[in-house]
Amino acid sequence: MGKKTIGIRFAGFGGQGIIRSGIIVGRAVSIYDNKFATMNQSFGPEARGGACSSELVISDSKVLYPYVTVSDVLVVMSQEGYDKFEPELSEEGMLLIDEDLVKPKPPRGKIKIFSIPATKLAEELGNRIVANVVMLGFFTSLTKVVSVEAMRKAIPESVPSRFVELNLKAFDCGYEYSRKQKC
Amino acid sequence: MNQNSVIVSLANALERTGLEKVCVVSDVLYKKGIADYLGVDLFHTTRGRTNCSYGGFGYNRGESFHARCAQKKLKNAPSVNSVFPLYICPEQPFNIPHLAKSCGAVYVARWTALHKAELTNSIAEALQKQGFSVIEAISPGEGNFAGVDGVASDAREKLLKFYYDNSEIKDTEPTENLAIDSDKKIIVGKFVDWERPTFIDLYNNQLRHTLGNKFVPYE
Amino acid sequence: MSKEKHHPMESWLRMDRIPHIWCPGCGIGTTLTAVIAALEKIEANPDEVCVVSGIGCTGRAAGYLKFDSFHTTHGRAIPFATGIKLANPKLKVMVISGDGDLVAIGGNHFVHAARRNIDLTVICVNNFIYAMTGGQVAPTTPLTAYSTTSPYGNFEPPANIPRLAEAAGAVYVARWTALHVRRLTKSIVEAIQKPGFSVVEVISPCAQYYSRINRLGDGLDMMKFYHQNSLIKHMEPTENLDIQYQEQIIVGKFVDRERVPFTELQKEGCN
Amino acid sequence: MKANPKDVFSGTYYIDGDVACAYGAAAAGCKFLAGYPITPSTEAAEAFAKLAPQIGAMFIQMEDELGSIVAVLGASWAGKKSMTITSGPGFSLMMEGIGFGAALETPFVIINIQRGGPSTGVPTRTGQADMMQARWGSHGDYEIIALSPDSPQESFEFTIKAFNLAERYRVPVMLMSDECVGHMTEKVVIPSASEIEVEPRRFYHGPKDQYLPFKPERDLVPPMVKAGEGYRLHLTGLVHDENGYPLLDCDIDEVTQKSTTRRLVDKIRANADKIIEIKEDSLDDAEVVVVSYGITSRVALKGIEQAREYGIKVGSLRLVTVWPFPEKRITELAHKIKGFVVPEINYGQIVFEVERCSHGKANVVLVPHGGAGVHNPDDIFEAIKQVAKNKEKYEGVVEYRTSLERLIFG
Amino acid sequence: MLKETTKYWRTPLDIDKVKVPQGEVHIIKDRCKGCGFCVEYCPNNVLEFSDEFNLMGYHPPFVKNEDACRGCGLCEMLCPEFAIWVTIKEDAAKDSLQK
Repeated sequence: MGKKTIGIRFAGFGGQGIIRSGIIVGRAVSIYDNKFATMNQSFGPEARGGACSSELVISDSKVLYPYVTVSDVLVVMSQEGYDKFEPELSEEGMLLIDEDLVKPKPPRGKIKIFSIPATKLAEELGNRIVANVVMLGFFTSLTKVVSVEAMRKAIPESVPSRFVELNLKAFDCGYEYSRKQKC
Repeated sequence: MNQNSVIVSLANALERTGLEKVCVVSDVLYKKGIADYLGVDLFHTTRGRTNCSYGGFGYNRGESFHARCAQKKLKNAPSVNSVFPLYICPEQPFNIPHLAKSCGAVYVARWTALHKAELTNSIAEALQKQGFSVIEAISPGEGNFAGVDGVASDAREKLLKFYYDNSEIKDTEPTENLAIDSDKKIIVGKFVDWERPTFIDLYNNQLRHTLGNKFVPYE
Repeated sequence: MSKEKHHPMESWLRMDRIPHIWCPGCGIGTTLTAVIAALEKIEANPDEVCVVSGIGCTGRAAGYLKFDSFHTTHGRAIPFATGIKLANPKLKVMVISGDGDLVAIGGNHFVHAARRNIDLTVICVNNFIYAMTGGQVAPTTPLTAYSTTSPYGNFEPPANIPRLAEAAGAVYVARWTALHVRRLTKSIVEAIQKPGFSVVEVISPCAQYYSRINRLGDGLDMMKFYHQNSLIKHMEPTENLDIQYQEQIIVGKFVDRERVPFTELQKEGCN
Repeated sequence: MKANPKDVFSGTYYIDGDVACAYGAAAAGCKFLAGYPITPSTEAAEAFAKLAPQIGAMFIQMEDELGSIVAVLGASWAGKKSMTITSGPGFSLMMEGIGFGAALETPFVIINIQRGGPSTGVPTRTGQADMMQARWGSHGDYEIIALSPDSPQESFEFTIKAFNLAERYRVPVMLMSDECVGHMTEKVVIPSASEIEVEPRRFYHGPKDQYLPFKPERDLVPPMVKAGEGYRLHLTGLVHDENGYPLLDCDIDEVTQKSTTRRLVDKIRANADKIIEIKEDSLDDAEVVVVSYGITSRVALKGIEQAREYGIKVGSLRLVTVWPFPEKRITELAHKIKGFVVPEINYGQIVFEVERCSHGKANVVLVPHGGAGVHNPDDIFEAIKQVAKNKEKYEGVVEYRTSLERLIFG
Repeated sequence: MLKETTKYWRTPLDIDKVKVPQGEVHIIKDRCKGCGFCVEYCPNNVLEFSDEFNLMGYHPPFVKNEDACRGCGLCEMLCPEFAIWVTIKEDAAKDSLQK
């Protein structure tokens, strides 16, 4: 990805850790990779179950416009999120989905689709709440917008201390999954 | 003169307790002048926002503050001075002592402006009490209510006489029986006097418990 | 499975807005089924029922019930309902709102409507927390419980809603948990039929904030807790109804008395 | 005076604008916050609730915003630097306390994370439509100071600035942030205490018996004492004299002479030059000037960049302090330029101030936005183009129709 | 389950008049948020969680033990989502007590 400004959107239900995903990547990029990253969130009034998304703008200089209008990467963990945000994905963008929760249409333009059973893998790890971090491992390996080292530093700062180990395991699980699938 | 008698009681009580750091906060309405005449730190707030107060029956607006304040038990000794209407009104009046007790006040008393010594005594006790205390001082509403209600409008004295004839001291009366009704005697007395940790005690205890030596007490 | 795919309560609901916004394991939806069941039981004419709610999770209830329903500003459900009732006393006016809305910002209105004995049915869903804004301490949060604004444990003694209602003059006061759906329905029926200010408190699980922050499991775990720890004690004096953190909850009907409602007194006053 | 190192949590953070406000308040020496949860400001209260017991401060969640604001006044008079934090509906409820606080010349800070309105509006989306309410919301004559940050870093810095102004001028200071900035998460660097300047309270030091609570010093601001120090002070929301005693009906003829009310306005107007802070960019040869504040000034930079690439001489004037308004500077510019472009997330508030101060010398174009989002920079660019090309003078404010509106309304 | 566990110490006199109702459970799967109230509190253990995800990503219940439903409607009352209800099968009401 040679572009100067990259727009990334995470979408799903409230409760899936969609906003935290944005925070983790943003923290990794802006504190440990020394670039600029502005994270914004949009959510309904409900805490869980409602549509939820976070958007992250990454740039080499100060981010002026804080929202994503055309996303370069779309990470979705719900059908509703897919239906809502797929149209704003760039024709050359990447689409990352939880394959059990999202059934995508055939891709437009040069969009590349990558799928992972993130929620199922998280359930296998013992807690479905880390599905987002499984997704982030997958995301880091595929997009290369953030370094693995930065992510491994940012995750422990972004989750409750008793869940650090589980989250790092989830991250590795997602990271390894992409390599095993050779996608 | 009767508002004055309440102030005099307050002043006497202050003198008796020998407290030095006292703030009086009053609200708008009949009591507005009261805070102006005492030589202590005085705050005259907007209506119903007194909280730690010497207030008129600005209860209409201040209720949730009163309730929450009692619930939190701020370390204050407010006295509430009630000028209540006696005429036939579709609205049933509050039973202030009962409400105060139910909200958690640690000291609740009611006196009329006639019971000067008792009132002074109660104010002194309330000031020394840790926590939210309420004293209802029933005082004549000058011309307005008395006139409308057929109690001769010329006679504050008559109203005082009315208190004399129609009040009864009963400290042990359960607060639910203290509703004021124009055809019953007004029951006065000290109804509640018990101990409960104050808001600041609870705050300090809880945070010290959780934070240990990271806690910097609020001073 | 039959071909009919319509829930029997759908005619009472704004189905175009279902699914509602409440989280999985929340008890507000259950409270709504009890409200609807109560209205069905008394064969209420839906055209003559008004629902008023304030702000917060429970405040959204008005948005799902298919009556004339009003989602008012924070704390103001009771004065709005007072206006409706006094302008058209024939209407059955229900206030469905949360503990924060009714006894914190709306506390003033709550005690005054009770004092005046306005003929309203107030359903107060108490989940011990401000959930819509993300889990802040509420006037009902038990001592030592955690919330985002009591991050070191709550130190404010909580309000005892039945006691406050009783002291201010409510004529009917009951408390149930969201698990006691049948008894809750019965209480709502009685409350609606009672002339005057009636209050039904519903202890309801907040699975997302209260139980998560305090690590009490999910909504179902909260329901199991109610199952094991609620004790029915009708006519218990209201001063015994304080709720301690994770201790027994006394439920039942506590006040059922006669006082002349405001509108009747008003008529007398005019004569 | 430098900040107390115990109050400053130095370090590099990835936090949102709300949380940054809480860190800013702590660093400024705030020791009392009374608040009430309201989206999108709650995160600030939550963050301060966590910090408070570690810095000897108190956080209390009041029963509502009416209570919050008045508790803040009480705490301020008891000697603590105090603040509250809220959003639109709560801000409306606080108007009574703001007027009362202004009348008592109480230093305190209100942070308003603006959201869509009116009424309950759109809790989770942005807006800038409380700007006039901030200035005129409570009844009667008074002045306030308002600042508007555009990022979490500025939320931190401006909160400190707000406390400093409040203490210096004994006036309510409002930090008019908005949901976008409040919920925007970015890197925030909190410097060491030695790099943070804080304004101490203007305490009175003279003889006790000569203290007059409302007798001003040379800059029209009176020094302050706190309750419990033996001054036996009296304060009232009634019109009062230098003693703080209310002027009664019988004094009515003397009210204008004796009352301290006029000074509430004058102390800010007379010190406006010292208070006002604006950020200017390329104004020397500008034909078009974009006047903006808060998040909009940040988004506008993108539109300005586009316009410059297009070849238009466009400058930017950013209001750091929105109130008091930089009247002189706007008038000065109006004589030199073709027109002003004023983007704001409302249907026209500050633009009318710009119009008032340009005295018909320059065109004034409003780029409105109905809220729940920020401007599309293309719209700002188009509006700049329109002003640059236009040769005639308009009367009044001209409203630019955004591409979205053209799409909807044709 | 009623059929297996209930033993009466005497046969009710009106046994031939009372018919034990047979309920039928209806579930709108995609409305379910998986709270589990119905599964937990069904007095006859009629329901069980399914392994499938619904549209919202939850595991909705399914009817595991159809015959055991007596149509009490507790699941209907407890469901916060208006996703489950029961009807009584008039024709299929069984006289199971006699067996």
